[in-house]
Amino acid sequence: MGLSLDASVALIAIAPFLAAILAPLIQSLAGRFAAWILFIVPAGIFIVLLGLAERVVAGQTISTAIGWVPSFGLTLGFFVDGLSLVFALTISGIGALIVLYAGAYLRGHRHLGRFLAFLLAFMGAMLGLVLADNSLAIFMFWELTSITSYLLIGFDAGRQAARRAAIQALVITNIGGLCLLVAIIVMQQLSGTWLLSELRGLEGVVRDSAFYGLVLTLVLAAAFTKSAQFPFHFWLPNAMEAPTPVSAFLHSATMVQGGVYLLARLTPVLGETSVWTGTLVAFGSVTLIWGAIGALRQTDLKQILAQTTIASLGLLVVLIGLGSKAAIAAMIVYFIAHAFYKAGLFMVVGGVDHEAGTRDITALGGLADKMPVSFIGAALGALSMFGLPLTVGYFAKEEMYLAAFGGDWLAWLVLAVLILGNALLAGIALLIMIRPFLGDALPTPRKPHEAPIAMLSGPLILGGVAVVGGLLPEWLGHDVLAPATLAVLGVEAEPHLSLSFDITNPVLWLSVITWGLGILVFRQAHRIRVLLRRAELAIGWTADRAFDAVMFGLIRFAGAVTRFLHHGRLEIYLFTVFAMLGLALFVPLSLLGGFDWIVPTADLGDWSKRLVLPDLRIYEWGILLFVLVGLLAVLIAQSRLIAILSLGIQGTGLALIFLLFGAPDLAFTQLMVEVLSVVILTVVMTNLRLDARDHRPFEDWARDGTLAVICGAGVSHLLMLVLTGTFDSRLSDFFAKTSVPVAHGANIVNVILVDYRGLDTLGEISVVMGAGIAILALLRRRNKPAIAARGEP
Amino acid sequence: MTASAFIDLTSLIALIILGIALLVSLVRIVIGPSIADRVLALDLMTVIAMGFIGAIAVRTGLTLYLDIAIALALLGFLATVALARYILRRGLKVDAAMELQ
Amino acid sequence: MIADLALYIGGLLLVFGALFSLLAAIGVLRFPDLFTRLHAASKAGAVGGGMVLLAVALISLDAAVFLRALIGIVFLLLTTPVSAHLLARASHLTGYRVSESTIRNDLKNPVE
Amino acid sequence: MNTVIFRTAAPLIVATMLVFSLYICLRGHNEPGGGFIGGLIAAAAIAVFGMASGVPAVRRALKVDPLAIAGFGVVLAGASGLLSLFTGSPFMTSIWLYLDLGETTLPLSTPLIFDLGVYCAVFGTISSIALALESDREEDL
Amino acid sequence: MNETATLVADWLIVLPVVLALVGAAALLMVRRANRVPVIGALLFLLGIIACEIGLLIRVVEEGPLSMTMGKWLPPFGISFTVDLFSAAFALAASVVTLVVVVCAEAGRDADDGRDAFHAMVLLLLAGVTGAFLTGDLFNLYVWFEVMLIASFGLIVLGGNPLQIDGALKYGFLNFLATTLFLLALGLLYGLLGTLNMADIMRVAPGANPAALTGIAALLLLAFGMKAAAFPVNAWLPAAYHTPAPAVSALFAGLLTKVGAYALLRSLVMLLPASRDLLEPVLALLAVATLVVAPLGAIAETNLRRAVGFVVIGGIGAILSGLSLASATGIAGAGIYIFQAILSMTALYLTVGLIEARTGAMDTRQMGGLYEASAPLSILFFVLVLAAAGVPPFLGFWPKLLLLQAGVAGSAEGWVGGVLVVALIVNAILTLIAGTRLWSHIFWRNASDALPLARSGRRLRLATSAVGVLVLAIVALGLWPNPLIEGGQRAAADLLAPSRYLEAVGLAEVEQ
Amino acid sequence: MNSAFLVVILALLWAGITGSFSGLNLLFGGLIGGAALFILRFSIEGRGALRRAGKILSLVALFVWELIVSAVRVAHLVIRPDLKSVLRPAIIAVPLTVKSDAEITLLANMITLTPGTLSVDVSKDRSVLFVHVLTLKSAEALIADIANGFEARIKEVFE
Amino acid sequence: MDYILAALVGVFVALGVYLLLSRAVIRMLIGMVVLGNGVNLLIFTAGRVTREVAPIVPEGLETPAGAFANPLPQALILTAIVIGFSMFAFLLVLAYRAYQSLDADDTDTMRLAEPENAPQPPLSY
Ligand code: NA
Ligand code: NA
Repeated sequence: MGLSLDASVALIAIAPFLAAILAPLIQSLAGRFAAWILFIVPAGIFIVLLGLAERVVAGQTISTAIGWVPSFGLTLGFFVDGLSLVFALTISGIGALIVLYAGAYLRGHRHLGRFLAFLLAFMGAMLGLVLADNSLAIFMFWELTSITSYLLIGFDAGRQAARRAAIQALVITNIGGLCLLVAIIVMQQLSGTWLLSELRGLEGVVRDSAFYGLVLTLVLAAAFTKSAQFPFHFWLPNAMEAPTPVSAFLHSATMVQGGVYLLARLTPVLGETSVWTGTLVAFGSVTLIWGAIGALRQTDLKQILAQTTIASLGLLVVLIGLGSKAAIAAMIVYFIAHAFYKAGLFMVVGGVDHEAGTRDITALGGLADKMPVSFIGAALGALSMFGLPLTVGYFAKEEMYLAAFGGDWLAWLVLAVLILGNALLAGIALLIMIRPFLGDALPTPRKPHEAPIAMLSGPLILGGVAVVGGLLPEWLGHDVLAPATLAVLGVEAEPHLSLSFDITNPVLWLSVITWGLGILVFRQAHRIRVLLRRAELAIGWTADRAFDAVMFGLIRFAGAVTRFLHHGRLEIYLFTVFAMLGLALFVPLSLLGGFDWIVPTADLGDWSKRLVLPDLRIYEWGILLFVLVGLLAVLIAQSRLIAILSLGIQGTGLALIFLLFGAPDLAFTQLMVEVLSVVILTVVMTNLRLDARDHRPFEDWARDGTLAVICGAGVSHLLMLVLTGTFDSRLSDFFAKTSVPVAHGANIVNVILVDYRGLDTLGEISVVMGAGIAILALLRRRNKPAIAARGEP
Repeated sequence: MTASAFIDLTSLIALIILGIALLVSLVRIVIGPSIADRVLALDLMTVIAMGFIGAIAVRTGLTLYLDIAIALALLGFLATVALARYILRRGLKVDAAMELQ
Repeated sequence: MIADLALYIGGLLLVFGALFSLLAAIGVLRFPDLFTRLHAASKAGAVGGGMVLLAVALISLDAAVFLRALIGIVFLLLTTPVSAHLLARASHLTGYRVSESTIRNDLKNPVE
Repeated sequence: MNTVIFRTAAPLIVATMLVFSLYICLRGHNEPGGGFIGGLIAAAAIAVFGMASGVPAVRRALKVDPLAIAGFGVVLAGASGLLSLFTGSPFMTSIWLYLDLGETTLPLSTPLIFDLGVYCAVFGTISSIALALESDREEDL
Repeated sequence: MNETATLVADWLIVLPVVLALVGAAALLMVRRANRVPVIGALLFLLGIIACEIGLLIRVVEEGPLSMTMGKWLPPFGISFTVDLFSAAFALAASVVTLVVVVCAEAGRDADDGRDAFHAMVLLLLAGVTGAFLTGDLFNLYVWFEVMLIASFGLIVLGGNPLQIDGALKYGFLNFLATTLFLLALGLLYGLLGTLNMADIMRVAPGANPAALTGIAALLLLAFGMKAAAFPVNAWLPAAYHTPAPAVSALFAGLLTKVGAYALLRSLVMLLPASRDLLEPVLALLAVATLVVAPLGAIAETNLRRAVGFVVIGGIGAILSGLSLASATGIAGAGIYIFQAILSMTALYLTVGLIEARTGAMDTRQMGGLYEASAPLSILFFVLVLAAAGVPPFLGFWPKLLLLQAGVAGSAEGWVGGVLVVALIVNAILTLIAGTRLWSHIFWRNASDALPLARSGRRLRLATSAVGVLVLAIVALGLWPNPLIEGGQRAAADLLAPSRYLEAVGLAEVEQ
Repeated sequence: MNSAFLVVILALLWAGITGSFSGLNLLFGGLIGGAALFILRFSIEGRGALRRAGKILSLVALFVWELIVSAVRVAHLVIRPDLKSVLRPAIIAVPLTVKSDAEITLLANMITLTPGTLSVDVSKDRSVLFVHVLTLKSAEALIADIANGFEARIKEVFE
Repeated sequence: MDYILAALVGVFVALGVYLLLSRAVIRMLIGMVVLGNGVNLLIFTAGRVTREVAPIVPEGLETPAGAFANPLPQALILTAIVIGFSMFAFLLVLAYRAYQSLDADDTDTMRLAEPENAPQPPLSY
């Protein structure tokens, strides 16, 4: 291909998002051709990526980086190796088909443009996720896939089920995402790099650290939530609320594979330990069986597919956990096989739903006559899923049995689980292929006819590729599996896929057993379903319902907490503040020895001299008494006017104190303000009848009084503690020295106000002015209905 | 007795007398019984406080305190006017009854 | 010498002013009803306050201070009767009951 | 407060208060007082005036919206600080001019302008509040 | 006297505040003139923004700058001292104010002119800017009060009973907070004898550590109240939903951030030793705020109240940076303040637009906006994600820094690890709250009882103004490098304030 | 004419309180006084200028004397132990012959500040002044006292 | 002497706090004023008190003759008083309007913005 690397990066990184932004516009301009126009973007990306394939197959890794956030070492770039290329090709290839499919599926929908925008944005994010080397960038794309998925699941937002599924998916995957972020940060701090390629090279830096357990837990939490591993699997079936193109693209082929990709990517960093293998195999196995059984329980075709997706994801995790060359190769080939057949099957199911009006497998039959092309698509996919030779699915099964074959009893157990899982999936594949299409035709809500070409091209192409892949085992092994396995494990591996059936190979017989069991499952599907439904009723509890319980519990809890804390009662808010004040005044000081000075010691004995009766003059005592009487009168005042007058008294007393201790300006102002306060209070009181009495019951009285005394004593004490120190009078000395000669004012206080600290005064008069405006605003208009009033019912 | 000693003495006496006067008028403020009585006592109190400031001015020799005294008289008048209006509008009795409770 | 005289007079005025103020306060405490108390407050109070101001003026021996004190006194004389009148009137209008010892009351019916 | 005694005495009282307020404002730089107290006393005068003669009479007499006076005060104070921009010194650096007028020199300075600004701000605001409260009451009656 | 001549360019330090103050006063004078106030306000704001851009450029190039009023050498006069944080915050504040003024025009009647709305907005900005720029602790108190009184005026505009009730709680609690600040200030002055921040830094290490820490605790309480930290944040949910939406927006963007900034300045720069002693307390406050606040957002059915809790949650993030106090943590806290100024304002403005369209404030009565209005959907969605710290929106970057700091700090004690957990829990809860709101307001079908109002010309103007702001937020989120680098430099200056001391001119005294 | 007079008074007052009788200060005082009067321009009556300084002075002298007497008398009364029995309070309606606002106000204020009397209110038609008396001897004597004393002097001054 | 004032500060603060904790708005407002006065006295005391000598340079002198009261706290308090007064005036008028429009002066009954029977959050998606 002729594109330079940087141009390729730019195209892949920017084009999907640009297309997403423009999609609504294109839709409104081009109408039904919008999808065809937008198809160019993923198709182009696919071709560009194919152009890189040659070098990757040759064993190279292609990387480039454009600086983005240098302060984090965050780059916008590209790291293409076998693994990421497989994923990226799958994403863009299926993405292109999905865009076409969606255009037909939602034809005439007024928000088709919006839908395509989300879809393309998702694709961009997904490509970013698999192509980025910088772990922060991976996280960002990871989160972006969650967000776009949220918007897509909730696309049909009028229904509560869709909204619920969307929130559920987002919450679950976001929790995982945040775990991933913390893990990434820890890994960065352990290794000093954000780049996974470098991290993979730093053998053991994470694995041998004390944080390995933490990082592993966090990464697994991320991967398991994203890839719907048990017990986080329940969001995936619900995500089927999304329109079918979304299910086909996100919830089978791409997004849910993000966790698998992450685990594969981090295998060299975190893998190859017994914890890793044990955890992955255990969770994967349970997920595999759980998903497969879940699928058998369903009658809705989409739900069946969703549950099998869970099973397949479990299978992939088991394979990553096994971690051998064969297992990784099996993982890659199974990933490809699954992506192709599952996307195709989803598209077919969407077509059936679209044309027949139902997806209930028990209500469908004999559609092959009316929808022959759809049937071919379904058959291609289902046979690959069944694992028939000549399809990619066959090799997937072969490789995984090979990987698990032989070893200790645990390995045999894993093998048994794999066989059981594959058998169940094979049975379900037959179910999907045969039940709706063959047998007697059943009446359906709509009169079925063949789906449009745009909806058929996907299944056919994907099914075709599955078969082509199945016919070209050499190519598959050499050009796809080898580079991918190299990318994961960092060692050369050349899986030998072949179509030569060697009946001495036990693996072949394992396949045969799988098929046989699969046919058995298909035959007994109805009975199994009835049995499972009974069991479900008996248990009466699912993780899905638990989610509701947790969410509603959280909401109720939040409501209770909020109502408890924000009750609207000012006096309690104030009590809280003063309680904090009491704590602030006593706790730090008592911890730091702030009360020591009170205890007489040899070197701190000075205090007792200072506490003997101070040398106050008689009239000073009188003023103190005056102030105290005023304060007492304020406290016990039984009428509003006495309270006001008492307020004036204590203020006047304070002014006299200021006057006695050399602060005439202060006294002056205090007096004026005090009198004016009384005046304003009086004027206001003239207009209303307020009760100034204290209605507090005794308990409140005692409680508030105690707190008040604590606060008062605390402030007094802290002030005294401050007073024990010597005072630094630099500032005042400077003012005294310069007031007359430099500032030309004899009244130092006034000079401070208008010159040394004039800015304070400027602010102060602004406050005065502001008070004027505010009071005018209060008095000017009354009871003008505002929107706020309508808020409360 | 020198003039300044005399001034010292008289100002001290004046301060003490005025201090007592302040407290006496405080009693009327506290016991009421009607608002008007309290207001009247407060009005007197501002005048006494004015005298107090004057006495301090004499005692400290800072005659500029005089202005504070005058300003106090000015605003004291305003306060009395406002309180008189309060009485005019709110009456004496309701409040008096409340106080008896 | 004259300066000293002014100081002595000032000192005396100060004490007398203070005394008048105290007497005004006592009057306000002892008189039986609002109107009688107003007599004490307005007369003794004004004179007491005025005397102190005059004392300050005399002791300062400064024409500017003297004039200022005079302003203060004038203001006091201007406002004292007005506030007494306002208080008396407001009380009367809102139904103040005069002391039982009042021998004649031409203002029987409140104006409102 | 419709009483002839108060109404008639009020102008004298108010005039005295206004003159006194300005005096307090202007000599604050050397003795207790200053713009704030001056403005407060002036506003008190306006309040007395309002109580004696009613709010409409005061508004008519003032001509200017009192809040605008307050705004003017802040502008004046701010502008006095901005003047030092022209002397190449920081904000609020004082500038002193001594006008020689025969027997006396009249000191003009930015702090003086500043204090006048304070006076206006306080006067305007407090008057505005007083008048607003006063007229609010009248509506209630 | 400082005899060196002052560059005219130095006036950039003080001009934003002076222009805002004088502008407020001038607009008050002309408040009755038709349309003059709004045009005047816009002109003043543009002038202020121009000054602040110039100032920011100078600070980036030259480091912290200082101007001491009246040529009175520090610590004697009042200094304005600007570092990267203060310059950036001040700029952000005036930018959002400009947007708010434009948006407010959509919701104002002709007869609203006389209430001096624009004067109050400028006064608020003056207070906020002054608080950001000043280098003097008492002066900071004054600016707090300027801000407070302006907010009083704004919160009661309209005067309906709901507002009066909210304003009462807002008023008492906030005035109490500034009074406590004053209390602490008095004690600090008694202990150290100085008010200049740079001078305090020099003198504080020699003071009685117990008294100093007691004072620091008081400052923490006072500023914590201002910043709406748990458990003294009750005033915010009680009041933010009552005024006009534009006013709510202004409050959300500015008020709490100034409190948080003051915490940063006072505890980290001025009294670092006391901060170290108070670290467990700070961490506990941060954790509680982070966890409790989004619960409110989940529980609340009043949209603006719910968003108010989101604002509080952001304060928790800032507090966690304070309690980590590494360069990374401080940078995270600072950048969070910056982004919160922008995005919280935008969020509240969007909420205002939503209210205008739906005619309701109760989320239970809303619905259908996803169908009806793509612009509003985008604005709200982006802003909620920004608030929840989802990448690549602006809110992500400071959270990333904070998490980094937390992970790094977890090696030294329990604080780091606990904060990381709390930050994660906060992100999840905020996301749940945000998606619930989104679900109820946008996704759900419109209720028949309250049909959506048509979008008029003025509403569209307001939407575009918010759109421009959100575009800026998105752009900054996509290209955050200058912000992060600036934040890291500013944090370094805050932790090792030699450049700050040098700018004030008190550095050489130390040696 | 009246206003000009008041401006001069206020200017002198200004000079007095500022303590400088320089021409400039007087001018400034005049400006301030003028400004104050401008604010009060609607409230000052146009008629009844104070003309005869002598009469004013004698009125002032009378007033000051009466004031001091009054204060002493009240003071004496206050400290009497048999206060209750000495008091003979009464409110007397005193018919007014002066008519202008200024005259009524001046009279009422003077009555308040002088011995034993206190103006409570003026009737709505301004014909009666209600005076509170501390120790009433005879209502007629009181009415005559007021009419021949202050009221007559005030009329002279205002003629 | 300063210790007596420090104790007095405590009394002011305690009373202010106590009043602020009552439910009657007008008492709370008075509490706010008392608390503010206490804080002002605290600043005054913290700047160390001296008796009677005002920080005013006597005429004809360049600097104060002897010891003088610390002027800086005075200026600070002046600013604080003015600001406190402005806030007080606003809050008072606010209380007045609250009384008019909410018909209540008790914080217990002022719960419009945060109503007592606030709706429970809906348990839906
Ligand atoms: Na009197
Ligand atoms: Na002053």
